[in-house]
Amino acid sequence: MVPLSWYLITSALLFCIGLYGVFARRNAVAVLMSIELMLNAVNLNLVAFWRFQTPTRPVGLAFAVFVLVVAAAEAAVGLALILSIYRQRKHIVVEDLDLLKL
Amino acid sequence: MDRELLNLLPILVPIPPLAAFFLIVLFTNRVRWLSHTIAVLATIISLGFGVVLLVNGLSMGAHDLAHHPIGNTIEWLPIDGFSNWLQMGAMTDPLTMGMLFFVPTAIFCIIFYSIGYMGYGTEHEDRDYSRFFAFLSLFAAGMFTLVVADNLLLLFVGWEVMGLCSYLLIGFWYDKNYDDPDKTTPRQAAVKAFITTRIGDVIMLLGIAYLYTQTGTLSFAAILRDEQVLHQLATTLVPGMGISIAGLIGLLLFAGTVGKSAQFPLHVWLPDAMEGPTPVSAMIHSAAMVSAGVYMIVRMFPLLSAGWEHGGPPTAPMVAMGLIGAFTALFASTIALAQNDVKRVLAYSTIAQLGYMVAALGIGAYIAAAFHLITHAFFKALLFLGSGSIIHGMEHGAHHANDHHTDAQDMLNMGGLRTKMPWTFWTFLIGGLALSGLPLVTAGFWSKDEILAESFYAMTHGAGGLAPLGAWVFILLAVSAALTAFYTMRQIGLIFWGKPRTKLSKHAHESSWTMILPLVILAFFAITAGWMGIPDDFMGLELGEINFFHHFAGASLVVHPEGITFNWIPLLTSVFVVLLGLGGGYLIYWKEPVKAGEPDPLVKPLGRLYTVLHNKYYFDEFYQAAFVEPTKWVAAKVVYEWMDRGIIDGILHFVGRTTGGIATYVRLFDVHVINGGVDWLKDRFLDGAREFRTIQAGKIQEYMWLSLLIGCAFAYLLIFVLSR
Amino acid sequence: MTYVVFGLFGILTLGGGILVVTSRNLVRAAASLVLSFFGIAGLYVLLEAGFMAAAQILIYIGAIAILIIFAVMLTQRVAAGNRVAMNSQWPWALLVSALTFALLVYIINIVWPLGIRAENVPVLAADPTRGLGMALVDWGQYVLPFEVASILLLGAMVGSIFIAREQHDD
Amino acid sequence: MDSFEIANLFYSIGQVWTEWLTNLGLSPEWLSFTNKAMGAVLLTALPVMIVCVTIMGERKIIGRFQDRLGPNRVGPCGVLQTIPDIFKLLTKEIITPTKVDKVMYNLAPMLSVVSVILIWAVIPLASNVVGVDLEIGALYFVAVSSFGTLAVLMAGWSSNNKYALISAFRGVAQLVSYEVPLVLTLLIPVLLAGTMRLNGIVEAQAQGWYVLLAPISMLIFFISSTAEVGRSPFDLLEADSEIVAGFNIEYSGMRFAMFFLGEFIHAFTFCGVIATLFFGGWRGPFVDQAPALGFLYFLIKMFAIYFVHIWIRITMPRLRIDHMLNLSWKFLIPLSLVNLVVMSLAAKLVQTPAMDATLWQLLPRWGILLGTNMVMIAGTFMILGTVSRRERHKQEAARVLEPVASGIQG
Repeated sequence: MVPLSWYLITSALLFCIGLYGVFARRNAVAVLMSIELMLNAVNLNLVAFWRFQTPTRPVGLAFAVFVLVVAAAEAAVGLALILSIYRQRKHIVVEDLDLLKL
Repeated sequence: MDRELLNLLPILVPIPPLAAFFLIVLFTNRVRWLSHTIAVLATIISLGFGVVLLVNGLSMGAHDLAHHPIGNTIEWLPIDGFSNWLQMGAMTDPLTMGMLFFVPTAIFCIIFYSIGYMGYGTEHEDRDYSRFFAFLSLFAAGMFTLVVADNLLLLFVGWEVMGLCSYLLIGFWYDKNYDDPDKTTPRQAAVKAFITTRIGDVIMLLGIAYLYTQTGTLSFAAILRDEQVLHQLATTLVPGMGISIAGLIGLLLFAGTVGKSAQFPLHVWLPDAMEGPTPVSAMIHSAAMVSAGVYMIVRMFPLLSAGWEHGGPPTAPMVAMGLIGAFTALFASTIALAQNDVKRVLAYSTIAQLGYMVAALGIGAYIAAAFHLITHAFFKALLFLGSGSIIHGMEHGAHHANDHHTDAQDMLNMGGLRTKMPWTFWTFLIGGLALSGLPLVTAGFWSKDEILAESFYAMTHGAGGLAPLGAWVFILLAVSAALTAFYTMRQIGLIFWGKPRTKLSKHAHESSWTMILPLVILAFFAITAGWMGIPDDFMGLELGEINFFHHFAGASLVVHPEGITFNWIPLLTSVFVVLLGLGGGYLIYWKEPVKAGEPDPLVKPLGRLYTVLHNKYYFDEFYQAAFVEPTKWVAAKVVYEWMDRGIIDGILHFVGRTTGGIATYVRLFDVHVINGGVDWLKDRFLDGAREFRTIQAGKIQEYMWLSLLIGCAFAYLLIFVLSR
Repeated sequence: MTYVVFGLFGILTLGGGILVVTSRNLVRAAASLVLSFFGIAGLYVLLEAGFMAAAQILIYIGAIAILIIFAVMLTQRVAAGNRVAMNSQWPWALLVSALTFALLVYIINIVWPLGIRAENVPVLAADPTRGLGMALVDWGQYVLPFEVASILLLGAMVGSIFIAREQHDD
Repeated sequence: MDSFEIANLFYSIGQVWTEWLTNLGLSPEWLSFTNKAMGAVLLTALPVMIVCVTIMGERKIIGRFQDRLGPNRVGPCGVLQTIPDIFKLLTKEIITPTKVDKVMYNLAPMLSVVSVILIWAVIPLASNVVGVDLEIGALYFVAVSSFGTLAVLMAGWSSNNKYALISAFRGVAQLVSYEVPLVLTLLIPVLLAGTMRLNGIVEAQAQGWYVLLAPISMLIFFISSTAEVGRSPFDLLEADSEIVAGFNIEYSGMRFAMFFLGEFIHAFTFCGVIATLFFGGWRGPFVDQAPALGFLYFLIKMFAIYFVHIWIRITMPRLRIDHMLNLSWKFLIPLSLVNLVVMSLAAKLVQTPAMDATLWQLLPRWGILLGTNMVMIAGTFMILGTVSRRERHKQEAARVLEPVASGIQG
């Protein structure tokens, strides 16, 4: 089998790609997609660890399932937020959404 | 269904009505149709559980069931610092099985009947319609808890829940007042019922506590099925009293029954309980409240009779039960002769029939008592619901005739309802005949006959004190049976025979189908329920093992009670007294029906005695003078004037003034020191915040990568610099 | 053989990922996201986690990706996707990401050195999917998180419907 | 090797094939690889071959329904009509419009066929003939179906045509909506059989087809699968009068044919899945003695269900889009949720009988499951009746008000 470290490196790389997307993309939907990439990287990690460390107990799988749930919830709420922002401002460029500034 | 799931079922039986109570009270209080739907559904679910249990129990066989009751127990309360646990749980043994069939059936009929009785969908719909169903559900939950309980404590919980519910339901029309100031109002009746039964309950609680100190457990299985424990309790004497521990506990527990099952001298609450709506009366009289008392002593019978052998000298509680039970039976029957309120007659007949059961236990006829409990529940529920239907019809008549002063419950105002309310008439007739014990056909005959046969056997074969006790029971019960048949005929004659005596009965009409259907169901059982207890050797015939109830319920005891051999004398006595009573009633009330305005035909021959009977031997007046008035005096003078106003109020006022003085000084400290300090701190914080706010640019992504950059920097610092 | 397949799916995953964060056209980015998800599902199959692979396809590709594509199309003029993709600070973002990646590789290399081949990989339990199902509803294990997750989903659903609803009252 | 049995045809053929390859000197690894590859090719070819038959059959049947002959020129009674059709489609010019997204534009038709053919990998064709007997067969089926949605979206977007895009939106809305009840009812056979393995589900139906134990689930599954396929009365994807011709408007030639191929395969594939899940798959008389019969039974069941499919297609008018969505979200999804809860409780009420249970031991389970289904059907009809009555009242009230309103305007 392919060794564990390969999976970990793949996952780390995917995570960092996602990270870059979150930091650098202008469009909010793209940011959301990047977040999904990061979550997937985490899931890959969990499943890989499960396979190589505790294959008899479904610990990693269970957590991966929970991550899946969180991802689904996040996508739904995030996209709803983006939609409602789009309705108000007619754009979703993250840089210009600076309401946090006083 | 597998055993593990099955074991969960008993404890589930009380849950649906309990849930229904909370649902109705909390959520559906304003939605009437939903309220009664929930209540009826809950009962049906409980009935379903009961039937599932019954089917499974029957398939297991009585013997297996008795030794391995269905049910489970959890550890509930730690005692002695977690070393020992008070067990709580539910179980179903053969005796419970019998109860689990008839209790839900009767309760279902009653709740279903209430839909019609409380006037759903008509202009007579009750103001507190939902509340009624909530309380009925709670009542049912209490009774189910009591039935499935596997220990005295849980049984007592159900017992007390029912006490509360009877209070709430008897006083259901709490704002009702009568023109006649002497007439008991629902409020007073409720309080009376609550306090009277409380006397018994307190004594019973003493008995439970004493039992617990002696055995260290309250579980039925641990006490009643353990011959060693029973023997120990029966042979050890209570210090200072010439009576065994089991005897004393038995007497104390029996006191609870005296209160709950309205035995002499605590019977006074039951007739007054008629002030509640009729379904409540039916509930109290058949399936729930009073049955609970008898069920408890039937359940505890091995303890009550500990040390007694079949035919041997009776134990102290048995003597008490025999004496009180038989006396109550006769006593109540005589009162019932001279009552005119349709429900009160039934109330006194209930007291008498409960006396039957208690007396049967007194002579050791355990199964006969249980059997009579079941048959009685059916026909008494039938009679009460029937009387409710009659009253309903009469009130309709009152409405129609616009006459609201004539008492709709007075039998002398009725008459001739036979043709107006045919369904009610026929079902009521069946119930009445079952109550009188019409030979061979009705359920009442078989159970009464068994009690009489048992007491005759005790009279002839009993050793020690059992023979005279048996004689006492046999004779009093036989007389009572004759009286029962007589006043039943009187009642039916007055209500249904002859011509209508008032406008009310002239315009009465049949009730709705929701009220008729339960009557029919109950009438069916009022006849057939007796067939499961026909003696094996009835009339000397070899009928095989047809006495199903004896064999099934008898398995609950450690020693299976042997059936007595058949004897013609009690059978003939029982047939004779019944026919005598029925015949007498027929001659006096049916042949020449009472006409309007005429007094009761009994008034003339009985004379003064009639007045005494009509006033119930002046028991209420005696209790009023002996107990109620002195208590009131103490409450008003000693407790209120002296203790409350003088001592307690004085101390409170002193404390209040002192505290007020201190508080003035505390306030000064608060204003200057604490408030001032906090204000200063706030100003400093504001200054700081003003300095720092310039850092924020408002771009999330910038924040994110900045923070991660710092995090990375720290991580590299940790790895490459600090770890070297 | 497995290495070839691993490489294939790995390239699919990472290539898809890179396309997601770089492509200017958002629909293309979303399609690349699907590609990446598919690659990860393949990696799951290699890890003998069949259930996770199927769930990955079902949930990520069948639900989330389509949701995202919908959102893209609702918030974008369809043809005009070719604006500037990155914000002004993308070099910084690249630097930070690279730093993080280096950090992760460094840590992984300490615990699971890269050159080592996989030897005596433990054998899988008989039916991992059944085991997972049991664990999720087992009182001793994950039943509480499982229920909480269901409530989270419900909350997310209600919340997103509420947020995304068109308000007519203003 | 065992003797060649006609009763166990497929197994014997496999034996002969394997022996032949071994004799050729193949190593075990390559043997397994070759076998798998052969299986994949056969399983891919099977639906494509069946589709030639079904297209013909469908045209004939529809012709009969519409009181005409149907194709009747090529071959006896026109049964070979499909073959020239195929050649026609293959030789047509493939036009690629300008400004399309090339990759996606070309990928979409393939994806739509692939997503369907992938399903055949897990359907048990006979007791010992199944592509892969996956432990998570049912989940796999749902997962690969979701590619179809993607294909629609890709085709609609990449065509650079607003009608195609709108149609794709509508299509995806429909597919996603009906996937929910589909998955929820798919759980019922899984629940009853206690396994997601499709062959396990078929084996568990030795104790009675699930259509008898869970008729509601079957109906919901059937309706949702009709919508998933996008056939009448759910054929809004190609409502010519509103959105020209659907998401595939810009496609031509073989690419266009691929979409239709996908749709046709999809239709009878779902029938095969229904046969597997609810009608006992390859189960039938003597199938234990002769496993090869199972394939025949499976085909018969599949075509019987497909016939009903065609029947509905030719009889029912098209739904309006809001009606179609309402049907799913307001009716099918609540019903399937209730169904799921009630069925799981009811199934829990009676112990799952052992595999060798007698008829009498099975009766309580049948009774309870069928009874709860009947109760649910009755309840559904009651609620539907109330709702529709209320709706009718509302409409009548509106109709009464209408003349008044127009009078004011006039």
